[in-house]
Amino acid sequence: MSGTPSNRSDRLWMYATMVKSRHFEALIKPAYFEGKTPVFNMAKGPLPGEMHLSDGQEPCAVGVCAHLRPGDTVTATHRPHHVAIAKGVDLDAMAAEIFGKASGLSGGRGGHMHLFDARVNFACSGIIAQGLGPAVGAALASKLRGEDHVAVAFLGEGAANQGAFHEALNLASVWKVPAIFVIEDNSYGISVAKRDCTAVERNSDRAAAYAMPGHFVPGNDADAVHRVAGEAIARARRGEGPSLIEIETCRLEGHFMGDAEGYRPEGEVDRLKAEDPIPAYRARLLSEGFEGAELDKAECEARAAVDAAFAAARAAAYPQPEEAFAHVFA
Amino acid sequence: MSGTPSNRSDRLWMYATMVKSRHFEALIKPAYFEGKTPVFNMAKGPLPGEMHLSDGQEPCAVGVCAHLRPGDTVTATHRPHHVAIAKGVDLDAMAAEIFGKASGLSGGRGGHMHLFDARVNFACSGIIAQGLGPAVGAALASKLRGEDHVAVAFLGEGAANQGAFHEALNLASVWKVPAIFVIEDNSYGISVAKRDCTAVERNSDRAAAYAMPGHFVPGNDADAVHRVAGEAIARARRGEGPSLIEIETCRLEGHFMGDAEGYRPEGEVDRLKAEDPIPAYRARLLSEGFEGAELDKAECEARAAVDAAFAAARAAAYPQPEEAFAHVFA
Amino acid sequence: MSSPDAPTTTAPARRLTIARAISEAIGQEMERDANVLVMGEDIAKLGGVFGTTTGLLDKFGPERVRDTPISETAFIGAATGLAAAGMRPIVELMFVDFFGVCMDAIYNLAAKQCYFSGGQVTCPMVLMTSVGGGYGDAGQHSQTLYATFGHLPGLRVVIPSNAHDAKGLMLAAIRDPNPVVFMYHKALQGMGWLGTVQRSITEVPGTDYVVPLDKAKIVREGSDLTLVGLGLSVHQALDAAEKLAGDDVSAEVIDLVSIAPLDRETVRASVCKTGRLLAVDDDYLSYGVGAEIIASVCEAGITLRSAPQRIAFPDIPVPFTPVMEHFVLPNADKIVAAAQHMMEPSAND
Amino acid sequence: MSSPDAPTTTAPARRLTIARAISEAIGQEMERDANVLVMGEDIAKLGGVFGTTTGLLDKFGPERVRDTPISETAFIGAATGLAAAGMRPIVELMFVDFFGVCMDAIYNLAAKQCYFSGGQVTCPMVLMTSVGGGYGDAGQHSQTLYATFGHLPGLRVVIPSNAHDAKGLMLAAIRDPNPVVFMYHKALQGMGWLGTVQRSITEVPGTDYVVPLDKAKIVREGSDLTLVGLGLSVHQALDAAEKLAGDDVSAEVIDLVSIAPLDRETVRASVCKTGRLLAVDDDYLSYGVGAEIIASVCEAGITLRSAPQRIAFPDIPVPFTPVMEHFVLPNADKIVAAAQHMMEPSAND
Ligand SMILES: Cc1ncc(C[n+]2csc(CCOP(=O)(O)OP(=O)(O)O)c2C)c(N)n1
Ligand SMILES: Cc1ncc(C[n+]2csc(CCOP(=O)(O)OP(=O)(O)O)c2C)c(N)n1
Ligand SMILES: [Mg+2]
Ligand SMILES: [Mg+2]
Repeated sequence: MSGTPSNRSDRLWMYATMVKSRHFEALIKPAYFEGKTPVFNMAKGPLPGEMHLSDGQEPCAVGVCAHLRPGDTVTATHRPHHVAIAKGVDLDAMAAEIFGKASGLSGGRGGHMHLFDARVNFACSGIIAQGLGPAVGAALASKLRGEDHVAVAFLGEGAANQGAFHEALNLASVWKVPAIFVIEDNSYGISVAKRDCTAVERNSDRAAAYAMPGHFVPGNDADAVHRVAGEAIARARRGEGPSLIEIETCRLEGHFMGDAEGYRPEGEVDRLKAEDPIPAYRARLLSEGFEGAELDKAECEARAAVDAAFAAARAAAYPQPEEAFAHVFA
Repeated sequence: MSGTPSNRSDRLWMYATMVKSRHFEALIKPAYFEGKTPVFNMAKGPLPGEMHLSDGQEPCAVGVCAHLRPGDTVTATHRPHHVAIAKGVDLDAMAAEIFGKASGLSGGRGGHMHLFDARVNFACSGIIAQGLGPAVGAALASKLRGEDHVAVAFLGEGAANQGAFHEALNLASVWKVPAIFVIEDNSYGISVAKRDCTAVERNSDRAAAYAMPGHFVPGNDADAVHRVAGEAIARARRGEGPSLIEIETCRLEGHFMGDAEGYRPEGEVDRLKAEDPIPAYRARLLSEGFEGAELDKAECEARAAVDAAFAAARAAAYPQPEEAFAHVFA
Repeated sequence: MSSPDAPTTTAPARRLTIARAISEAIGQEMERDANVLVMGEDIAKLGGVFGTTTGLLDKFGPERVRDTPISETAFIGAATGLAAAGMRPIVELMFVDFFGVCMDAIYNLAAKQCYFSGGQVTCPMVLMTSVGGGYGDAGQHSQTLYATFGHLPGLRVVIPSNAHDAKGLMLAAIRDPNPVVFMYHKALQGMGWLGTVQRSITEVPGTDYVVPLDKAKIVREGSDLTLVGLGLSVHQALDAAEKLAGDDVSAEVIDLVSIAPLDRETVRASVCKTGRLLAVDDDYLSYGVGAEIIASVCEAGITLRSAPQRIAFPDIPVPFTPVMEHFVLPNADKIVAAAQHMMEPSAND
Repeated sequence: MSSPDAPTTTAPARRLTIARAISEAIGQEMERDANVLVMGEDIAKLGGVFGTTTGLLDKFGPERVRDTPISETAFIGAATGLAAAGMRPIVELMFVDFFGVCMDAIYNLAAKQCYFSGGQVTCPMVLMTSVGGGYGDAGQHSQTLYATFGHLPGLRVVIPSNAHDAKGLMLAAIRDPNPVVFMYHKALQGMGWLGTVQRSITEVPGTDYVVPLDKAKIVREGSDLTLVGLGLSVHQALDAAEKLAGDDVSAEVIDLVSIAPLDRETVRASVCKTGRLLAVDDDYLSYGVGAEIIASVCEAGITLRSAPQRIAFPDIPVPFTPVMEHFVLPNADKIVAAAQHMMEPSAND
């Protein structure tokens, strides 16, 4: 997460962070179903409400966030865990927030779709494409202050058909602010396939409509994302304006937990799982000279941090109910 | 206004219709200032409220509408007169509506920004880019019914930065409906110059973001518009999907009447008036073999129709005040 | 009030969820009227996130059952264009919370098309949308926003409290020549993955019938106090009335069914009889449904035996954590407590 | 309540329009606080369609005074990002009627940023917007939508009735750490091209001062009847009170100033004294401001001498033609008639 990292340390960090994110969600899965038996009811258990997992999309988060500093802003989506973790959101407070505890990032007011960590300028939201305008604003603040912070807005490929996408990209370009728009193309918006709702094959081609560079990153590959995002972010830091990146990725789970996924062609998930980017990345790192032991160590630390965060979150106290009335206004 | 007109009759019609529209607005001008003396107050006089004139933009309206039939739909903007007239909206009822009379298209409920004539499927509205979605819907209705009606949405170049533009064009393309989006680029959205708010030079280039043909028509030239629109509309009628057209035009008046136009570079209006498309078109027609007498006759008839409409509108009765409560619901 | 040209069906009444009732109504009307079509996010292949369109794609095909891009402004705008052209579109806004991205198409376009055109162009469309919280979905997926929609002219706004009404209201809504906002409450919807108030699952005739879009219903008679609710709060009021009966308080319960138009007469007549009014809803309190109910009664000069009261969601965003959310949500106990307070002699003027 | 670090200025009070008062407030605050910037359509070169930013571009340059594309969602969203980053953006939504294209950024983003973040991230922004009709601008340019904004939590909503308050409220709004919706009424704005109620043009100190964002004002004392208004309707109520005085009816007039928070105490205290309540506003009637005022008084159990009444814009789109528009708009005569009716012995319980 440093500004000009050596590629080796970034790669190790990316691997460990992908593992951390995956492990975070691995712990969410059973916890989410706790208390929802015998009849599944989203309202029940320690993790009520919708739960959107990012399994499979970790390369997008780490490839981009490897270039970011705490002073850079990230706005993420309803599917935020991997990005939040990669951006350095406090893991303990994040887990606690998702469990609705007083020690959560927002004292339990926001939950999984509204993770905010001001320390690292991270926010996310549940409305499609809502984070794009705020990213333009954060980028403008940086520019007006003569800083070299950038702002990155993550969005899904489905969100690229929302009006806010158009407006924000145009505005970012007209004002030449250091914003980067990162589309995680996981092929689906809930059940609707990209090809059934998007007029173009690649949203990166839409960058031309805003006179900004558009990059397509195939292969769900952290290194490829790292390269492309690095260029776009460096360009933004130099004051040369915004970029659009579309990353080919995949969602290994349902849209939210409990999704029956009937809209998927048969065998799709199996195929996707066979191409899981995390083991593939481990294999590549090993083949390119990393030691198994160092990967194991990084992996182990990552898991341990997550385990600790979950244990603490579970043990933490719920807020007082009356706390509902706090922080409506500053 | 026939389906496959001879070019000669279309050109005569386009000329006469441009004259009609210009004359319509020529009569509006003094009427608008009536009763607003000695101190100008928009609320007063026979024509209260905002008044957006289209002087200079007539080629856009006639070049497109020459290809349209009553069954085709047009949605226009806050600057609707030229398009309404070209689409064949009832001139008497339109004038009466603008004067707020009972015999107006909507009995005085809508006024200048809300002209509706169901007979020819014309509507307009005061919200930027609001007509685009409805045009997609009208086009879809035509497609579902196996008809060859098209729908044309007019918008300003400023409107092309509104989210609704993006959503509607994408939807039209995904559903391959017979919709044509026509941007009248008059260089300004109120006081804001296109170059100060639009990331690309030509909005027609944005068509690529929706995998549809994009056409740029320079020169504020009715014949050129006629040619390009003819292709796009014929394509749509054949079921080959939507198109985007941007027409270079100019606004000879202020954004609305009373606009001090301090945002214009000095001499701009004079320059634009020197290139007024109507006299230029007349000159071309004459040079290409039209008789002065036939142009005069068409012009004369056009003016007479407008004069009659205005006279009738002025003489018409106001609605009963209680009529305000009618037609909220069907 | 069943339609004359309805297909004669002898399908018996079955117990259905509101979700099933809605999808049945839409399907029956699509069979009857070729102009009806459905559009929205995840309404085709998935059958609607809240089950409102289950089975329709298979039956009617992708031309009439259309998944849309995540482009609410465009597809709701398109619905007004379809409606203007004589079609009868039903569009789904997945959560009412998303109204902010597309309200212009709803309130400035659909709602005013008839008026602006002086009646030339109507707008027969249904906008169906899910409302309500209580399941930990936080502040952008748990709102009801009843008053937001009720406040803006040109829209009819209905909220079914049970499956029988849901079907009849949906059939009425599709046939109405005006835009109808059809709000279904997630706590009543009967989805497998969400708890459901069992009383909302009712016998639903297989036949064609309509429930009027503009009439409130007295769902329990009483003499001491009128409880006014809609959607979920009708059930909370019924539960409260049951408990109050144990204390010898006889509560009348009104299901508003519609908030636009608001059936003020039914409410006023009831309060004339009982002399006490407690309005309950789960929308935000200020400028909300309860205020309108209280004002409608008080401006009519009805003599009250105690000050009218309201229970609503407080003026705060919906918090995620259940300990907070359930603390602030209306429920039967809060209704009972407020009602008992209103029955105390000191509460009476 | 002037700010300690305000530049000491000895500028005397002058009579200003609300437009001038607003632009002066913004300019002074931009001088005082480098974090303040203004964005919106036509607010730079043109100085704001309603004069709210006149002269600011020349003084502060294009970095801090930004014309935007017609992209309300993007620039209001950007304002929340700027605010989160510690800037103090002021954005203009040219007409409140346009809220439908950008309400998500306002009510789901700006209004909830503080809450969702548990107070970590504030949202110090001002959204200023013009409201009101009466000048023939028809149904998409004449609405007020007060209750629409008042209903949704997380926003402060103020409406000045005169230039003095406009300046003080704007200074308070910019300094407030929360999103403030600042609604200015076109009939009070003092634009050269629109008629203006002269009473809204007042002495305005050149100095730095704030008017509290949460306090209603009694602008005329009286004993028989309380007239509650905001923005334009304050002036109509004052005109009505003057006429009523001629009939020996002593009307107290309250200027709400803010509808969120709503200063219920001031209203209740007045009605306790007068025993009669007539609420007046020019927003749509149902689920409107008047309903909230009436409910707030009645639920408090205040003894009334006649049924509380409200005058508002009826539940119809705003018609274009003046004969219709002026027929349905509230005005002083309607207030007088309603007040007189309330004073009749038969109106009293
Ligand atoms: C404005 C809005 N419309 C609809 C939704 C409902 N919704 C939530 S996630 C989603 C799909 C998003 O797809 P995509 O952008 O591709 O992101 P992904 O879920 O694939 O990560 C939809 C439609 C929403 N939250 N906001
Ligand atoms: C959503 C919305 N935002 C802003 C406005 C105010 N407005 C009316 S016309 C206009 C400029 C439109 O520019 P353009 O689209 O180029 O059309 P033109 O006026 O040049 O014909 C603006 C900003 C509006 N009516 N609707
Ligand atoms: Mg996706
Ligand atoms: Mg323009």
